Amino acid sequence: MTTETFKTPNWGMVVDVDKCIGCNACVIACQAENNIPLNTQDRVERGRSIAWIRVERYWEGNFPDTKARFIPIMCQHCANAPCEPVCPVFATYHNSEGLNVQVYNRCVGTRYCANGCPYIVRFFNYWEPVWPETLRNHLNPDVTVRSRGIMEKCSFCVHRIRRATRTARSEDRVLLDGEVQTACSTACPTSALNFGDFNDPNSKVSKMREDQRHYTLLDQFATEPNVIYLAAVDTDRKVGAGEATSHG
Amino acid sequence: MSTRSMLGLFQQPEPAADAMDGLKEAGFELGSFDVLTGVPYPEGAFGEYVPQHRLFRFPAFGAIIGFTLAVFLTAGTQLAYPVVTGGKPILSLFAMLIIMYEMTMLAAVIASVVGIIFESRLPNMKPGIYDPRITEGWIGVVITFDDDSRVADAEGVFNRAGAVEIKHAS
Amino acid sequence: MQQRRSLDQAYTNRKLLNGQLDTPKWWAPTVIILGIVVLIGIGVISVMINKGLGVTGLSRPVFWGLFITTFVFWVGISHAGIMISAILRLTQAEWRRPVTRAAELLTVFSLLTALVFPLIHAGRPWRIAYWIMPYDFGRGIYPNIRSPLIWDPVAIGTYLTGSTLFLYVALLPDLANLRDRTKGWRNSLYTVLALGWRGNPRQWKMQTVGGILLSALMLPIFVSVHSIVSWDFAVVPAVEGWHSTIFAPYFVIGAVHSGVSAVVTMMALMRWLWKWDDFIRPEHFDALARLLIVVATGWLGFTFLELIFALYGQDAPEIALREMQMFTWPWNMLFIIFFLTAYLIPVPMWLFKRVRTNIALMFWTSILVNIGMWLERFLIIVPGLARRTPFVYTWDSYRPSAVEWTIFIWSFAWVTFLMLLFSKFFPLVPLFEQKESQVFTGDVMIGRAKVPTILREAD
Amino acid sequence: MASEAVAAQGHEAAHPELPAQVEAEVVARELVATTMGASRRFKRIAWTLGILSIAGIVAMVLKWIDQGDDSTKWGYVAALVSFLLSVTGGAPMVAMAPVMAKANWVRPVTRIAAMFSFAGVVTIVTLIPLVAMLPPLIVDGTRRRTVWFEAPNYSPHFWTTLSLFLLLLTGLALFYSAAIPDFAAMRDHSTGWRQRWGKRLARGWVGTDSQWRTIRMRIGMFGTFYFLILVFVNFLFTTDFGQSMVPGWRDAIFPMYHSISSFQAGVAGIVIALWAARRYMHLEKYVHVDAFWSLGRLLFALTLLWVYFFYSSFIVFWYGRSSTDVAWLDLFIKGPMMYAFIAAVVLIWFVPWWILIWNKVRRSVNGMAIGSAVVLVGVLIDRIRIFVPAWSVPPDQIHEKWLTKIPDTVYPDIFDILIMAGGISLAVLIILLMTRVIPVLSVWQIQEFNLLSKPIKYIRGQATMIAKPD
Repeated sequence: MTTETFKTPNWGMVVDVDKCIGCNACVIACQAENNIPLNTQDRVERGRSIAWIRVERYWEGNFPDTKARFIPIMCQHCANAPCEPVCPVFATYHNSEGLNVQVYNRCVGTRYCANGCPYIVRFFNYWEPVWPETLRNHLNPDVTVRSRGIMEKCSFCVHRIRRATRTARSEDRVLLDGEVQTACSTACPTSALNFGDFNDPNSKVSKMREDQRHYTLLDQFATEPNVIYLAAVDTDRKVGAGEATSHG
Repeated sequence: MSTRSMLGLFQQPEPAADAMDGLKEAGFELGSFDVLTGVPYPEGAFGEYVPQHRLFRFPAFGAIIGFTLAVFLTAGTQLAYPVVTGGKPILSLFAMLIIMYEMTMLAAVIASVVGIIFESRLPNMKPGIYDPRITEGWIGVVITFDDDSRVADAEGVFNRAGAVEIKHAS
Repeated sequence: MQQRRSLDQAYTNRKLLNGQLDTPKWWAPTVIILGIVVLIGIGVISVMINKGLGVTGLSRPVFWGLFITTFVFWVGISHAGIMISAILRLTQAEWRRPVTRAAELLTVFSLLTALVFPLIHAGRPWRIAYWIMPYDFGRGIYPNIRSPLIWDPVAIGTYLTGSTLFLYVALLPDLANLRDRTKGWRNSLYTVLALGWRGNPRQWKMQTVGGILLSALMLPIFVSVHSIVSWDFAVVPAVEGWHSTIFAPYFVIGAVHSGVSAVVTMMALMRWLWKWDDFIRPEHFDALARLLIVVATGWLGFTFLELIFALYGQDAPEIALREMQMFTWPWNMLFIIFFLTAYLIPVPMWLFKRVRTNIALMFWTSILVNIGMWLERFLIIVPGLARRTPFVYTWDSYRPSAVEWTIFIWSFAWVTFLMLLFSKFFPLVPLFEQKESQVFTGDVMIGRAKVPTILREAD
Repeated sequence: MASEAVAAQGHEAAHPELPAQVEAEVVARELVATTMGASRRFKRIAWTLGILSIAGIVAMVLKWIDQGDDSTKWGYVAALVSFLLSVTGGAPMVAMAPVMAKANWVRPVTRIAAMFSFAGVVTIVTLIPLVAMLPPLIVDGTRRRTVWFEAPNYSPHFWTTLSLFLLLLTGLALFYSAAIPDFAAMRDHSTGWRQRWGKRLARGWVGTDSQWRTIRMRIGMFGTFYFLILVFVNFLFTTDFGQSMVPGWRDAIFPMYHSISSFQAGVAGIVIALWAARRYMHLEKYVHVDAFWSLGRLLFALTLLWVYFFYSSFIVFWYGRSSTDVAWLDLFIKGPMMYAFIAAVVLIWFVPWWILIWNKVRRSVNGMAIGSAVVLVGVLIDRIRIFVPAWSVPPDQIHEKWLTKIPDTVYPDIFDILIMAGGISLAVLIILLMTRVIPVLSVWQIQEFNLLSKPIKYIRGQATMIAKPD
């Protein structure tokens, strides 16, 4: 094997805001894939709901000619993640593949990382997760069930990445572009969410990020996210780059 | 050999000081007698010898130890298992400085407390002849003899200075 | 200044050792009641650890709430000790003498209390060992010293150890005094603790020189501790209200403000409970209040700077946050109370000597200050998190749950409990300093005027 | 106990460490005598300084003609203003604080410290071109980021100048109200124009009880004013002439940082002045080593405070690392002035810290002088490393959210060097000339010092008895 074949990837996502129709399929897919406890009414009311990916809805313009804008938000896997250095126990760190990794069994739950994250995409398990009897057997065996008292967040479906890499290795070949797909990106009907390797110049995402519409969220924090957004075309204004509009 | 000691008790500082002078005149060497008070009087108030001390070496020494420890601890723990967090360098000096600073100060404080205890010649579980009234404002002049021949002179000095009470111990 | 009053040493002993030698009647019942409260608090804590942090009012994005506020509050209180005993010792202020030990005690016990909060506040408190200590040789992975949450335990540990040792060293002569006054097992206890102190010139010299040395060493630690606590917040750029360079000195001076006020509260209590009118006198309150006026005004200046430079950037989120902090219910109500209690009511009152020398008024004003300073920390931490941020649909207010309030109350009971327990075995007012001031202060006739004097050793 | 001892042996043989008590009348005569005449060395120094200062003023005019249109070239003048403000503004404050705390050691220092406020004139002179250079609040239609949120245009220009004038006036008032008894002393012990002026300025001072009470009240009052105004000036100057020039520079601690190092520079200035007075005017009898000792401890404390204030802003920027933070680091730390920054840290903190930590040095006159000189140089370099990059940011970037293009290092041209030399020497010259007008040590303060602190014999030991009247 030459080093060429196994060069470490830099996983990332390109979100085409223009294509997002706000169907929330990604949210459900993520929920099912990653053993996320059900967001019961009480949890939502207490502001303790957990959704690794969420679709934010903004209204633009005034009635009657209002437009709904959707933007999916998940962990941005920042290269300069503000959440990482503040963790006293290395429970979250940056791995060689550009992922912002959460190590569940090191986490002691200081919740400092959550304060550090400007995108508010980190979630704390205030209670032990429970599922109704009918759902018990639907849990994904590849994904840890997080106990209470620890943080969790989008992992770019790291278990899928691992599995795909393993198969590729065993078949003694390089990972193909698009071979690894996250739950959300597979579920997205309009392929607004695209997952891939930014280190591979020919990958789909690498090409997409060259698009002139590209921008990153909250660039005043200089976090260098691995999630690139492509602005909606029919307006010159990027949907909330920094400034959020009226929240409905 | 049996060194015996004697304690003269005075109610006021003045006579105690007289007693000290008397002992000096009587030719007892400075180390052999000492004054016990319940209050810190200004230095040399009784014409006693001014105690020499090396207290300030302790914190300096401690600081050096603490700093070295801190350097090894901070650098070592980071290098032992280098984990990248938020694009910060593995050895982030400006975070390490804080820990180094604290550990330096901690070691300095501990060392100087040790120094204080040591320099005041404590702990001393056989303090020798003593009287509880000293902590009630009386002043004691304690003197130790190598040979019993001179006990009388010292006693004379104490009486002349107006000792309220004289205690003996061997 | 210190009116000189000649007090016989035997009398001083009798009065100031009454806590140990003839304990007042109220002592036992008070301690028992407090003990019950403490036990209840501990029970609630264990329930919370057992059930999980769901029982608190915390949510997302308000991940930190009353516990962290109270932690900062107690660390702030702990700054009383070194402020009084170190700074005033170095500036040779005579009036510090009766309060030094009580202040240092407050430092030690409030730090012990403060330490509890981050630990029980963690999601899995039973696993904090590898957060605090680099012990994990098996895996070879150690705490992340880049995290401010590592700086905290180090700093607080240093401060705690330092002040405890400082306390003990300054206790030696009084332990000897107790040894001379007691019989039986207590006598042997004090004999061991006093290390055979006799009070010869060498030991006294070490007391004075060592006191100054330790003060000089503790002072930088004292400053660093609250600065580091403030950096927990200041280094987080994501929270607008937190990312300010002024936080370190701002927190420190605020801590001094609340700490010294706490000392005033405690002095009043000591004077009333142990009847120490001869030793804790109006002029001490007067001097402390003068100090407080300066400190509080300095603190106000820092508050002003903090606010001005928050708005200086004129960024939308920052302004929105301040708007919420000051003008939106319920924060605006808290803000008004905070400002009234922390500055507007007490400080103008202290300007009058009649108030400064009136112990009851000083007692209540000092309590007001601490209410205000607690609210200050609350208003920094919680609105900062509960603010409205882009791309989040949950930004909600935060209402502490009953559990949190119980643990909050427990912390006060706990500190008082420890204080009273200590007062049973050790004198709260340093006797030898009291006597020393008798030696070192006097009067001299300049012309016809009787002027108080201070002796300075010729160094 | 003590009182008996004191009453018994109040006036005993002098203590070895404290000089013999000098009769009040002798103090007055000798100190007033120091103002008379001028040695040849004095004249030579004065002339050199005068020439330098004139050269500086000429250079400033030429620079104005040459580069009057380009504000990026005026960083060094801004640094000079900041430096002069620090020294001349800080010194009187340093002297005032202990006076209000009834510290005894400070009495010989107060006069020389108050003299510094005369040199404040230079600050204002050098400020004039700067005010002209300062961009208006509203640059091409939009407001730039300042603390003057809705204030009318040109408010910073107006208020900063005004507050500096106020500072000068308060300083002079402080000086004068403490000087009246000395003018009386000159009236009594001096000759010629000094006596005439002394008579005029003493305003019929005879030292009645009420006169003393008013003077103490005035000193307290002006001292408090002075402190408040000083903090205010520091705040205005650092924000309007520093932070608001750089987009995205938001450093809440910076005014405090500036004040602290200004106190530091003030103490250093006082120490050097005191050292010179002691050395060349032979005042060893009045300027005890104790004064240096206490100033040394103060300077040491301020040195540590400086590094604390610096670090508490630095760690926030270094750790936070948002775009504005990174811009700050690139501009002021590892940017165009990196070497100046390192030099400043070494000279303001490391060297003085390492020198002054030794009690031997703090108790030695020359050691203190050296330490203070180092600090002064350090503060000057620190001002340069802050204000030169700040001013070198081109005005067209003023509306950006944060600095995107870091400017290159600006080196001083001949004008800058001349201006800085001239400004500093003018300040020194003014203080030198003041010593010819009024005793460099306050006569009545020295007398009070001798009255209130007596070396006494306590039982068998030595001690100093310090009276603390309310």
